[in-house]
Amino acid sequence: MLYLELFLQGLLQGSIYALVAVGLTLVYGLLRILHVAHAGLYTLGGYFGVLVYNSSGSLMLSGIVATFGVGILGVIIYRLCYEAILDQPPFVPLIASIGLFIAMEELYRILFGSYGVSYTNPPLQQMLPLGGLYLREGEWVTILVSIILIGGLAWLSSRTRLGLAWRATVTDPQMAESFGIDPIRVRYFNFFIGSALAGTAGMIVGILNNLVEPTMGSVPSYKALAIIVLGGLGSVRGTLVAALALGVVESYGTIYLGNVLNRDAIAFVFLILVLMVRPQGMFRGV
Amino acid sequence: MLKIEKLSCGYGSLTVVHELDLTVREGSIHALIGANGAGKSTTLMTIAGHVQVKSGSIQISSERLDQVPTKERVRLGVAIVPEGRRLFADLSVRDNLEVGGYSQPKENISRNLERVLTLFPRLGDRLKQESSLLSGGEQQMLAIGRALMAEPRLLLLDELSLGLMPRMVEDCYIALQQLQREGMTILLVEQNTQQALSVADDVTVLESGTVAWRGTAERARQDTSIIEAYIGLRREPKTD
Amino acid sequence: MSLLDIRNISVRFGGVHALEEVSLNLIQGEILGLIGPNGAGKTTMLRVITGVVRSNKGEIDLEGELLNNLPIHARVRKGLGFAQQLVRPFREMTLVENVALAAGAKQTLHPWRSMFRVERREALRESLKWLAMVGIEDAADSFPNAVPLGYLKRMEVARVLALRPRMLLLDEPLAGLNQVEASAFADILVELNRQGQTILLIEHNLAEVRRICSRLVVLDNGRKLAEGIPETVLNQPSVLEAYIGQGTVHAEN
Amino acid sequence: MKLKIIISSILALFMFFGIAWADTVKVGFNVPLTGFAAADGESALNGAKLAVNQANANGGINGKQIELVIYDDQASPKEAVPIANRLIEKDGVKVAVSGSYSGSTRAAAGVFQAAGIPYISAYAIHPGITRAGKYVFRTSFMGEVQGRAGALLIGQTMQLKRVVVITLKNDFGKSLAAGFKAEAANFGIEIINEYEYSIPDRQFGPIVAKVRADKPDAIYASGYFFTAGPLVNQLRSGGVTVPIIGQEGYDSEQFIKIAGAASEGVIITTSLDRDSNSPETRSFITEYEKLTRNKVDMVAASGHTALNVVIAALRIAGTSNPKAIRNAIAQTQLTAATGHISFNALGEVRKNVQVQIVRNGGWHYHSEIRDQTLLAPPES
Amino acid sequence: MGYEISLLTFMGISIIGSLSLNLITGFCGQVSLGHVAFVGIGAYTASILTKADTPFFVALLAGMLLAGTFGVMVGLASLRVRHDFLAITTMGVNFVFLGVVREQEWLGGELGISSIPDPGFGKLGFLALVLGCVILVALLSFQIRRSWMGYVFEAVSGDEDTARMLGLDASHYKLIAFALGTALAGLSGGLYAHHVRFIFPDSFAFVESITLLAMVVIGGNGSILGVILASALLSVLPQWFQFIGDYKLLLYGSLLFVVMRFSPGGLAGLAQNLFLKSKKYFALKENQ
Repeated sequence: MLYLELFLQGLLQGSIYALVAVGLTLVYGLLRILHVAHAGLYTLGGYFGVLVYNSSGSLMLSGIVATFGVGILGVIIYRLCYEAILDQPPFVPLIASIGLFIAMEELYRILFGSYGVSYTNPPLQQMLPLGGLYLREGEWVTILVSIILIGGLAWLSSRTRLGLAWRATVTDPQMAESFGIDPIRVRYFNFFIGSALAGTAGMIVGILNNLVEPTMGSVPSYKALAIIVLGGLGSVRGTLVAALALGVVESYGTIYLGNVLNRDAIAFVFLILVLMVRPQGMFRGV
Repeated sequence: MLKIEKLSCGYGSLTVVHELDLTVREGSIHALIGANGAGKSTTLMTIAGHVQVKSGSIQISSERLDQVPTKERVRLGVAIVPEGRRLFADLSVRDNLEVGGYSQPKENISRNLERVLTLFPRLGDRLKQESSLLSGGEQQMLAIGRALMAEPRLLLLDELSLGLMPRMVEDCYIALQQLQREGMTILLVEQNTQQALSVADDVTVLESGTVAWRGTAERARQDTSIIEAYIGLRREPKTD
Repeated sequence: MSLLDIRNISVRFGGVHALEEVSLNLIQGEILGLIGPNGAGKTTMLRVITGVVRSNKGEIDLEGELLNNLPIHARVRKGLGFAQQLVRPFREMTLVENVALAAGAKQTLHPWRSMFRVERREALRESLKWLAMVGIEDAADSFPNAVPLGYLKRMEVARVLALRPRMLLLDEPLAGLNQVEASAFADILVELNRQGQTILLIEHNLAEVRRICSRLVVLDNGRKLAEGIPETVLNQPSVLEAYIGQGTVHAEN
Repeated sequence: MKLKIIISSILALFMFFGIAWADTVKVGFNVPLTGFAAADGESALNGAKLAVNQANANGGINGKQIELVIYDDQASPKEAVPIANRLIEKDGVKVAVSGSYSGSTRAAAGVFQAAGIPYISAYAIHPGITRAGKYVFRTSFMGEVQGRAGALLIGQTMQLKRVVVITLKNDFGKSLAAGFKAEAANFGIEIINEYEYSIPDRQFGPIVAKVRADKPDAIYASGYFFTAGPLVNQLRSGGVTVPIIGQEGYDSEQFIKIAGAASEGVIITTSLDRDSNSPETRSFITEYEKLTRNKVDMVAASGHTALNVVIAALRIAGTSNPKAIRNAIAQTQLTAATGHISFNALGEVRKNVQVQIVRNGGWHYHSEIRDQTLLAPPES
Repeated sequence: MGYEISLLTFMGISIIGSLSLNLITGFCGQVSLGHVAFVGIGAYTASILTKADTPFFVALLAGMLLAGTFGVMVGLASLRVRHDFLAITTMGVNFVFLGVVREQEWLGGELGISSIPDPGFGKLGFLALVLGCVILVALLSFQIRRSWMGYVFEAVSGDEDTARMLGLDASHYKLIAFALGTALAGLSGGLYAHHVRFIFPDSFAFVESITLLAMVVIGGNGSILGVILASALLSVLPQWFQFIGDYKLLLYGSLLFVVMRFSPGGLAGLAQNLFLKSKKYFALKENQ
């Protein structure tokens, strides 16, 4: 039972990683930018969630604001920050992104205070044991939301016109354009979806921890980079697998490896090992 | 149908095609041949909107194509089958075809799909397969099919026979002739000269980015030495 | 006398045979043309010789020494000079600096020692000479982005020449040049050859190939199709067919 | 030549910003106001400011007003060293307080010691700090001391025996755990398992699952309010109902906000007794809340206490001689907001440990640990 | 003077750190996001040795040696992975370094190493030593750049494959860049440890790597003077920004972003652009 529970906890953590990392991999797949500031959007999702909930009391409304608000902001960031430096060597957008991330964290601190913000009336905190598994409502919701969102993303990309346009543009932007697909719109869409996923993840984590801090994004920021590399930069499927696998490994690692290796180092040990064997990551393709 | 006047184009500071004049008659198959690096593919990609026009004009049915953004050219009836096919490798055969029909209203798609599958029945069995898993010939068929999904009036074909088994090439060419009979205009870049001449109505030979010879395919077929000269197999080119 | 002897090279990518049992040799002092239609395996052959691609089978023999397991730079040090099809100049360096990097091969042979070698004037002087030889000394101090393709192609050759290679391996040096430029360039190759440079030339421009090569090897579909002096080879029916088409003429149907 | 110009212009700039006011008694204060430790920095600074305001209202030091010279050190040793130098030279402070974390405090301590300027650490717990030398003091408990208090609390006061230890992997958590484990056996405690987490962790699902399986009598968990809040919340909602014992890192209203209902019944060892009747503590609590509109926390109380020690020493010394001030600090006998304080030979504080419990959404008195032999900090 | 001395000392240590990274990233084109790990290796090695009564300079040298050795190992990785993958691998190296150090009790674990012996030169003497090292490292940088080694680095940075085609042993040169760069990082680490006389894992956190890289790119990747200027500025920026108080890091982050967004060539690029523009302007005038 314990092993199963640890596994489930790992999947839980992994699904949050997945929500963040999928957005990052979408951005990388299309534009080859390592978008560190993505984690800043994740934190913003947390803030939107808690601030809207505390003032309105509606979980639905705060969810919508966290998802769509962050999504739109992601598009704006792309437009203002990245569009002009796409053809620079890769470290230029990377460092710009890191600078942006530091600035975002500080901006949150100045705007929302350094102590962090908690839900005045924390939602979804009740325990809901199901079949001997002890998870909070919030944790069940997390799993559910991840499945819905990632399933939705899969549906969107495989069953809709927009998704088709997106997949075509990722593989060959020039040819996609030849058949009438607007690559600029696809980029906006891409940033919107990726950022919205991060915003949702941020809000979920805000609820689970009942705490949204300015530095909330610091862990996912770099770990998500490791995940998308493990998944084979740009591969959504690979990213999902890598995120879930990492969640599970960390879950067991926390209990059984705690005094050998830091939890946050586990991802990178794996990363280095995998890259030495397979310099292109575990998976290729979309 | 397609009228190119004094077109110069190229990449960055490099001009590959110089002052090219080219007219493709409505409903004809026009072959563009010449040695490697003569500017054939560049011309095609310029028409499709992927290479920068430096001067001159491209008109399609008296509309200035070169002033239309790339993504909208397909709506004016231009579709390309590029060199190396450039399929969307991770997408299924069906999805590739659907991208081809992206510019079309929904109701046309199933009709066009049917048309493509009639033309290339082999694709029908493979609709769900990833396109990268197809054989070379099937990939070429898919590339043509993808372009047909856009209901083009002008089909641009680049190096159709490259790397294909003769049998497959033949199948593709038979399909082209079928398309021509249905009224399509085709501009063809081909290094398999004989093959191209066998189906073309008109021929333009490019050399170093300019027109070296132009005439009917009929003439070129009667005297293969014309073409051979231009790709260097004969010592003295016959003058026209 | 055979300088480079290539025996039974086979290369497979996935399941595709890019080259199958191809042998060819390069004789001291000749210009050997390696021709064939697109996709025949010419560039793959060149890549096998450079070491970018490893062959599945076969030997590359430089005067009795097997090169198969040497990395690229070591093959170059042995006297193989490569000019690539797509010109790849160092964009941050002027043309003469591009060439001087190669001209200073002696200075860069031992990486650690190169830290203490500063003198570049000699190499630059020599490089100017090479640039003059290919006729672009006027652009010596220009950056690659500021000169036309023809210049870059010639710079590429000058850069290889600066290595003072025992043989020159050129991949489509004439592609992208207009007829006048191409002729001029071919003349440079002839001149080099006259001075004793052995050259392996991969080229599509058959007119020039016919004009300057002393011998031709024709590849088609990864196999050797023909070999011999240009006039004979280019009139061979199988070669004509390879170039013009498989004789499947539909003209009259 | 260029370099000279650069250097001299840089120097000029520093001097410009280093202009000093006369006629006040200056106390240096390095504190993290930006970056990851900014929250604690803010509390510490408010506590310190309050102490200064109170003292100034009471006539300052022999009629001179006290001025707090504040620099942001981002909790980074790299920033702290120049700041220490700047405080000593540019600002000419004769005594300084650290409102910062261990890294920066430890680094600055060396500078102050070398300059012979007394320096008090308000709440940094690194054991090496006071070992920098005789001029360095600490008004908060060392990690080990508090860990030992935790063992007494669980094993003796609460009579719980089977304990799971959850340790925050940093200097704070590690030294707490060391102190706790050293004394555990003496109080009949059996440590059935130990887990570690690092400071950015907020999700403890795996640990919770394992702890539930361990079925302990009590949990001794180190952390700060921002890690302990989620931890306690997740333990409780994960079905773990046994007592949770924490330490001063929890000691903030923020902890109760984050953990919500789950915080009820959590017990901690700390420095501040909110239910204390001592006038020093009462006035601190009311005035702090008036000043900041925030509830008091341990860090604020520590900042306040450290400043009060300095102020008291300045009054006793009556001079600006650092050596005299140092000796006055060493002799301190003071009742501060955190209780009665004196220092041992190493400069470590001697005071009672307060035990607080969360009841009805607030921190309240639980008990007090007075065992001075157990609580004796190291003398060297 | 102590304040200025300590600031200048830090400035010098930063300059050594960023120049060492500049060798790898600026000269040889291999982006490293984990450079501070090697600073850390140097710092830990030197500290442990001086605490065990090893003479200061021997300890410093040993720190360089060990950092360089690990550097070569990462350099070997760079032969296998390139570009973005290399950047993230080196980032991983930083995290793994921290993860390992945090768990090693003999390295002080979370508590780090305190009471590192004073090398005994006095503040001014130590500053002189640091500045001496800065000058040496700068001279070495200049020497490398003007030598054939720098020439090859430039080629490898521009187009590794073509460099090989010119008979240049790109792998060997890359390893040298890593070896030199990381050994000098070790030097800056050893100096840092004996200046602050206290080190712990957080001193070598990932953000410090970013700071180093920021110094290199803001200075203008590869430009020695630019990098020196940028690291001098950035290392004292937090001190200068004291008066901006709350907005310090915000400004710092924004600065990083703005420089990359609007002048990807960094300060050197900016200067060069201005220079080129003025040159063009004058050329135009001449032609008229």
